[in-house]
Amino acid sequence: MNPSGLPPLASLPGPQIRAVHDELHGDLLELSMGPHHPSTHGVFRMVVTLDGETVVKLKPVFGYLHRNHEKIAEGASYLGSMPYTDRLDYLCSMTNNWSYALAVERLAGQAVSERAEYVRVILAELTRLLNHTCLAGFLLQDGGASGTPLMYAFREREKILDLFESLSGSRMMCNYQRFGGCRADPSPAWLDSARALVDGYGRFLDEYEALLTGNEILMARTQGIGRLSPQLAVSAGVTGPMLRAAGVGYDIRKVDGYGFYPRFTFRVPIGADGDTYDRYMVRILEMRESIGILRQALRDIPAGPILDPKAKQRGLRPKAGEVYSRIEGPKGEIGFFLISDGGPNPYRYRVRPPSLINLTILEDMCLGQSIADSVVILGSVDIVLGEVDR
Amino acid sequence: MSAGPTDAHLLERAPFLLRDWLTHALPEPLRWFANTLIAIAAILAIFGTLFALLTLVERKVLGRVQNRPGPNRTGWFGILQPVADGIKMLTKEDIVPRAADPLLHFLAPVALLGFSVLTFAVIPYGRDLVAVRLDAGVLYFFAAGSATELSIFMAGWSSNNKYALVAAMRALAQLISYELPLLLSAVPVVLAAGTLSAPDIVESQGGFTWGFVPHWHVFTPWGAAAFLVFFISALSESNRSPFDLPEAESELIAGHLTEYSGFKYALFFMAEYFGMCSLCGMAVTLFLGGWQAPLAALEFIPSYAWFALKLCALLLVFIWIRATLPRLRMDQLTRFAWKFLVPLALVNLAASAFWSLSFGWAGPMQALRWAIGIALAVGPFVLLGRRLGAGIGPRTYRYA
Amino acid sequence: MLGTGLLQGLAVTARNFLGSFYDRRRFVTTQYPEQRTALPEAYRNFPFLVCESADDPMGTLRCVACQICEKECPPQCIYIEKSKDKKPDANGKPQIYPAVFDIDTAVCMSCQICVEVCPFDAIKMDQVFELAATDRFGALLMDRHALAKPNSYFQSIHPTEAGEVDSRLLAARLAAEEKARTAAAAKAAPKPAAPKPPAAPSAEAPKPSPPLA
Amino acid sequence: MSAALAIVALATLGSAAAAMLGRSLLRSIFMLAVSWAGVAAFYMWAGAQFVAFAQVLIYLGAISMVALFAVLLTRQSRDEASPPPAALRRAILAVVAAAGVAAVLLWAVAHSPLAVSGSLAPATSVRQLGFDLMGRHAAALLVVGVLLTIALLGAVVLAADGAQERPGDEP
Repeated sequence: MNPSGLPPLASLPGPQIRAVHDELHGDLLELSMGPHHPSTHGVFRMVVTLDGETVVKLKPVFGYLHRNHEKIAEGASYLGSMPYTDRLDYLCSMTNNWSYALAVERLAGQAVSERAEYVRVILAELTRLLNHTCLAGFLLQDGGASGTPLMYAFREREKILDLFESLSGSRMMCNYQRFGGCRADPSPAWLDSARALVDGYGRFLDEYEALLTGNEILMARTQGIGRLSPQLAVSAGVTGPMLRAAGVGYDIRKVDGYGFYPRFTFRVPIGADGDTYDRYMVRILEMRESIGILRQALRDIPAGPILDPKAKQRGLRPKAGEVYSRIEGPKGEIGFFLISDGGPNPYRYRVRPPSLINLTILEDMCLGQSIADSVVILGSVDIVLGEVDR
Repeated sequence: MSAGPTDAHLLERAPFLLRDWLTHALPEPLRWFANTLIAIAAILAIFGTLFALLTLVERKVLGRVQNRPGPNRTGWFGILQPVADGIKMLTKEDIVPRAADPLLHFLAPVALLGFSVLTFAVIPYGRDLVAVRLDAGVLYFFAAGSATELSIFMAGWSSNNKYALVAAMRALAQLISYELPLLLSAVPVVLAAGTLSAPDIVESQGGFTWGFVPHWHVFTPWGAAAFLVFFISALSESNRSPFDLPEAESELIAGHLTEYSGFKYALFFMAEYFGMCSLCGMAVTLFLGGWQAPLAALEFIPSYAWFALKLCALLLVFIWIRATLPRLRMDQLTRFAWKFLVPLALVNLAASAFWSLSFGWAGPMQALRWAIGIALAVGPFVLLGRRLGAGIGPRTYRYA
Repeated sequence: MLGTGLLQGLAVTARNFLGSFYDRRRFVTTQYPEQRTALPEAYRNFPFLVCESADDPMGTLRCVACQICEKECPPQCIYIEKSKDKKPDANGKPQIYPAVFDIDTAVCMSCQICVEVCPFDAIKMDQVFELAATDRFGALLMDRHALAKPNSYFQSIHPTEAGEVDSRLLAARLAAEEKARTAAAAKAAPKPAAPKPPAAPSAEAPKPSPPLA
Repeated sequence: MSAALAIVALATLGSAAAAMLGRSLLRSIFMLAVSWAGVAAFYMWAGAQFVAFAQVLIYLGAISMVALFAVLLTRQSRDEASPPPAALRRAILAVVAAAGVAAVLLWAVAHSPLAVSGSLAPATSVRQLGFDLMGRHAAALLVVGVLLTIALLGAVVLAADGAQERPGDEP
């Protein structure tokens, strides 16, 4: 008996793991991809049943990154949960912050200063650029390109993160929005560097599309793969670029018109087939629209206070009531449902995670496709496990 | 081993002088044996260091393409990186899964490396600088190349891992379906050169027309098409970028290499790089005029230098393609081979037959000959390409 | 024709490969230990306690152990024990000081909420990120001696923010002294002008501006 | 040279025996491949390089693959590969049959007019071989080609049919 009290290895009966040959009786081979797998975007597991190369059954298993975010939020103050919202979709902390701040502002009935609304739109669109560029990079990484598109995407992402860092203090964990406005006022120098970045982004996108969009291998690997019908998308509650790629033109920036979006002119691209290529192209076109919004917002951002001075942050005790507010995050509709009982901490705190809800129909898209396709389809769904597991 | 060119200048005869200086004291039968040993040692040493450098150059080029420096911490420009990798591989524990088939698990890398090293024997590195002068050298090259498939399947099957099993199946299908276009694209060269022996093929590509256009096969219409097919098949035979399906990182982790670690893992990589070098060497020999100089004026540079230059150029293109292209799917890969490369190679066979039959045409007929040649090369490429990429194309999008 | 997209892609990678040798935009790596990128002024990492003078840090701590940051800190990584006695602070008023002030930097996620809620500007965000330690527990638990840093250091890392804080504190101190002077004058002069209504002095006494609530 | 020849002969026979006696079907195929390599070495020793390379290309490259696929697609289970003899009577019958086959083979080898002395390697070069194949034996070559193509098409049709009628056996 070795010190750890376990029986010595040699004494265990024969090979524990079932030899692969037995399973070959039936034609089906059960393969567990993840949670430790190079292309599952974090700790996500797909139990795939293969008939040769084609997927016969796919069971997504997640929960490995569950941190009990919502229960902790019930114990913490309203302000105390703000830094935790950065860790939901850790690629897009600014939009998570904004959605939470919007919910609390509606709950507590606080007004938001005009300059802060403009800054929030600018930061949300910058996050959309960052997220969609990374998506294209990850999609190609799953498709097998050895890192080149991903490195170009990260090069551009770093420029945007430098802007976030010089404004909020941290690249990814910004904790920047407050109830009634934003924490720090962007300096004119910051606005100029933001304008420079936005101007240069169009040229980067052209080079990126030259590398990817016309690439026959990418088109062969993604066109007609993982088709999503509009009816299934709507009934499954899919939102964001995946829904628009399936042909349903539903964009919360247009529907709700929150945060001065009606002041900016922009279009919402729609896909026709709803396959993986459409999901990729819709995101590329959305980036070009975001550049347009950013130019307009950066051109006519008004002066004025960044934070409404009367807005209460610390001991905020909103009156009893409940609110559900949502914004168009890069991955879809990210919403917060808060119930307040008048106390310093929320009675119920619920996050609507777009990644998780978009992920529920992964099996419908992967059935009948090959195992290599299921990896590319998972990549096109664009999930971040922080948001899926909360 | 031949006596070597007697008339050429010093640099050209340097390898032979060195060899003779080493073995002049030995009696006759022993000297032949010593010469062969020296040839083997030279090949292994040169291609061993080329393998080490290639791993470094690949990571540097990949880095530079991705706007980053690549390894530069070990040694001057990361020059000691291969040494560091080698030591790491040697000191890593060699784990053999308990349910694996120990004999086959051990034999797979050995067989793979053995067969891929065999192919170096017939490639002519310079004028009279070939290890074994076989008159069926090209056939020998492809025979040794085709035996590697067995060992990749052995590796995949014996490690008793599901990923490795799927990878072994893929490797079998891929290597067999790409061996056919590889051979078929080499046949026109044999038809044009009239011999299967590699040194004679290179000899037949000597000489220049109008003083500066060398007689390389790649500068003929059928030669260019055959070179393209050969190059794509070589990419696939050595499991390189668009076709690296057996060890597809994103879905099969490391494919048939999943259960290998330590020095066996390094052996697999050495075999892959040797395979890549030998296929590039054969491509240079068949199409790019082996050790022939591109310009008459540049004949003073020794022949083996030209071979090395062309080999490195082709290897860089291999790395460049790996840095850019995503991976094909299994059924697309086999469809691409059977419905695009094989018909293209067959039509190209007819084109090169026409080319060699119409050798006597002169004057205006020469232009007609070139026109027909180019038509026979480009026509099927466009037609088959359109049929292959039928459902695929750029799309336009409407806005809500 | 088949392959034009691939050639376009190859052209882009070739341009990047060549560009990386002469074009700064296509070679973005900074070799970290040798070259360092300039940290933006707003950059924040772990908090530190501000003390007025460098030579007697424990004596001149601004912190008055009001434990607001301890309550508000989301991951609860601050631990404070009040002192039994009082010591005069910058304005000369006797204040409680923290006998024990620990921050567990292994738990702290540098979210900067403690800086926001501190009414006395006693805790600010530092910019040091090279904090590798060999011991996972003891070395990362910073006590108040390790946390205290002089106001001059605060000036060096966050110049604009430090400027605002100092001007505000100065204004508050002047207001306090001026109020003390008027209060003393009011006490000294009530005999000759007793009937003057006492309301006047309180009206014009400037209320100390509420710190960032 | 005879020492090298002995080693190769031993390796060929040894691997052939291992192929027959081995328990695991897959391992016996690999041993068979080794024996084919031994036969190729014999051709090399006899000076017929073309046949040796053809042997490696065809047997080692293709036929071993076909054998692998055959085993993989039809294997029922691991232990049915070599069932032990059920009864003593079957064992005796097996030995008798084997002895008969061995006797016939040895008789044929003994009576065939082999050139006793190690004659010179046959002087047919690849070029001569080509002319013969295209000249005298062209008809035979075409017939063999057509035969193999039909066999290939038959296999594809069989495999394709197999796929449809296979019952949808959900596990």
